Amino acid sequence: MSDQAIIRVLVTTEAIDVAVEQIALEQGGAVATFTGLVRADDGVATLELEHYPGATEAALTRLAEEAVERWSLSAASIIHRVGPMQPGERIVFTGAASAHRAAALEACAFLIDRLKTDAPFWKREVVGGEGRWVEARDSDDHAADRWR
Amino acid sequence: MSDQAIIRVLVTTEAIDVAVEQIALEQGGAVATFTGLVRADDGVATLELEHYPGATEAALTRLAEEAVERWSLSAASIIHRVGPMQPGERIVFTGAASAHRAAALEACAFLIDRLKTDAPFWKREVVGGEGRWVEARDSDDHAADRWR
Amino acid sequence: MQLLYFAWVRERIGLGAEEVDPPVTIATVADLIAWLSSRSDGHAAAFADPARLRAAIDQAFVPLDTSVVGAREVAIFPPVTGG
Amino acid sequence: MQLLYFAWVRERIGLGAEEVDPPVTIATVADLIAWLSSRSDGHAAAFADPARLRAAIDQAFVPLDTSVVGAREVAIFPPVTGG
Repeated sequence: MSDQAIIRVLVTTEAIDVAVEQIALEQGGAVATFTGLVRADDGVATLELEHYPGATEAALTRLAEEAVERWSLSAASIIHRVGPMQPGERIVFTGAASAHRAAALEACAFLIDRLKTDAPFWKREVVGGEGRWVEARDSDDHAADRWR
Repeated sequence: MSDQAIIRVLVTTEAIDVAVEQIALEQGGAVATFTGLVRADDGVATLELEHYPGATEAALTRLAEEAVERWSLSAASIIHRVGPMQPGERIVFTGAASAHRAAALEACAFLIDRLKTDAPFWKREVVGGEGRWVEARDSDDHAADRWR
Repeated sequence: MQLLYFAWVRERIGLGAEEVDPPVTIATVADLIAWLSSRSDGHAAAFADPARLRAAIDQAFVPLDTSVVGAREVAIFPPVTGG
Repeated sequence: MQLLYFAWVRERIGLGAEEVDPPVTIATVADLIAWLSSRSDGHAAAFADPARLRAAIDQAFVPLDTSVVGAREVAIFPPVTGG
């Protein structure tokens, strides 16, 4: 199915609509999705996402194409929110569809693990009126490495 | 968080609404979902799902509780459609929410793998006017065994 | 003892449920299946190959060599195919 | 050569982008970073610890020892933290 795979990549300041994204993915017998939410803990009032326009979309498209190729997916989606957002809002959505559930589940995990290290986004938290840039985590490198 | 984990188990003849299920799961920073669809291939016109009332709900609840315990989930959902359905419709939805993405992704895979072998559902396909019961697959036993 | 049948077991027998009172010599699910086979041609057809059958006692999945002594509800069915 | 800065690199320099014409002795991204450090206190602060910096040439991630010869766009930024 990878010849006609549907790849959907979007970097947006708008809220992520999971119902729309789910329907876009329903191309195979098995659909797996991952959604990351802004944590409400640690007193974070606002999260701001900066990105590298142009390079971001290219990186996400390459990642989706790699997943489609590796797991013969029928569809792959990566949606990433940018700009200011509030606790509980959706930051990121990844999804994969395949004829087989193991392929969909693995590809979905691959997309979110690799996105964390391979796509140019930067998080800035506003806590008590003070902004601070979020530090990258070694655990994200390790999670991404298991797919290499 | 497992003390206050939200467990949602539903066996229903109604269509599965993934937007409703997603929102019910959005209790942690990370939400993973799996959706199984009726295959449109092989000339299947209708799929009928029979189940063992009472025992089904108990089996699904035990499975969700096991996932919550094992991955310290903040929420776990298993929704299974029964009765007649058409190609493209959603048969099953599993979801897991956690503070950590690896836990949510693994628990979601666990729920669908174990559901395939541990819950009393039986599929009957109608092809060219003829009904036939779907045979269980060894690959499902193997997928479920990796969690034991 | 309440018996429940599902999927092609139910279809071959022509019943979803029946009440039976097995003799005291019936110790396990496998014994029960062998004893039920003589009740009708449908039972015989449904239970011809016990390797293709699975069971639950009082709604918990069990191997066929499990004791049925004291069981209130025994369900007999093919391997499950949900999800 | 077009330079782009993101996150705290951008904030410390006080610019998101600038056009520069480095001397021919500047061979790699690391050389470019060292050379840029003398442009202002902000540049010096942003580039004080190259181990904390990452780069892209013409929108592709590269190690800091990559050649910048012929590059049109070089971006310098902290490790990414999306998702």
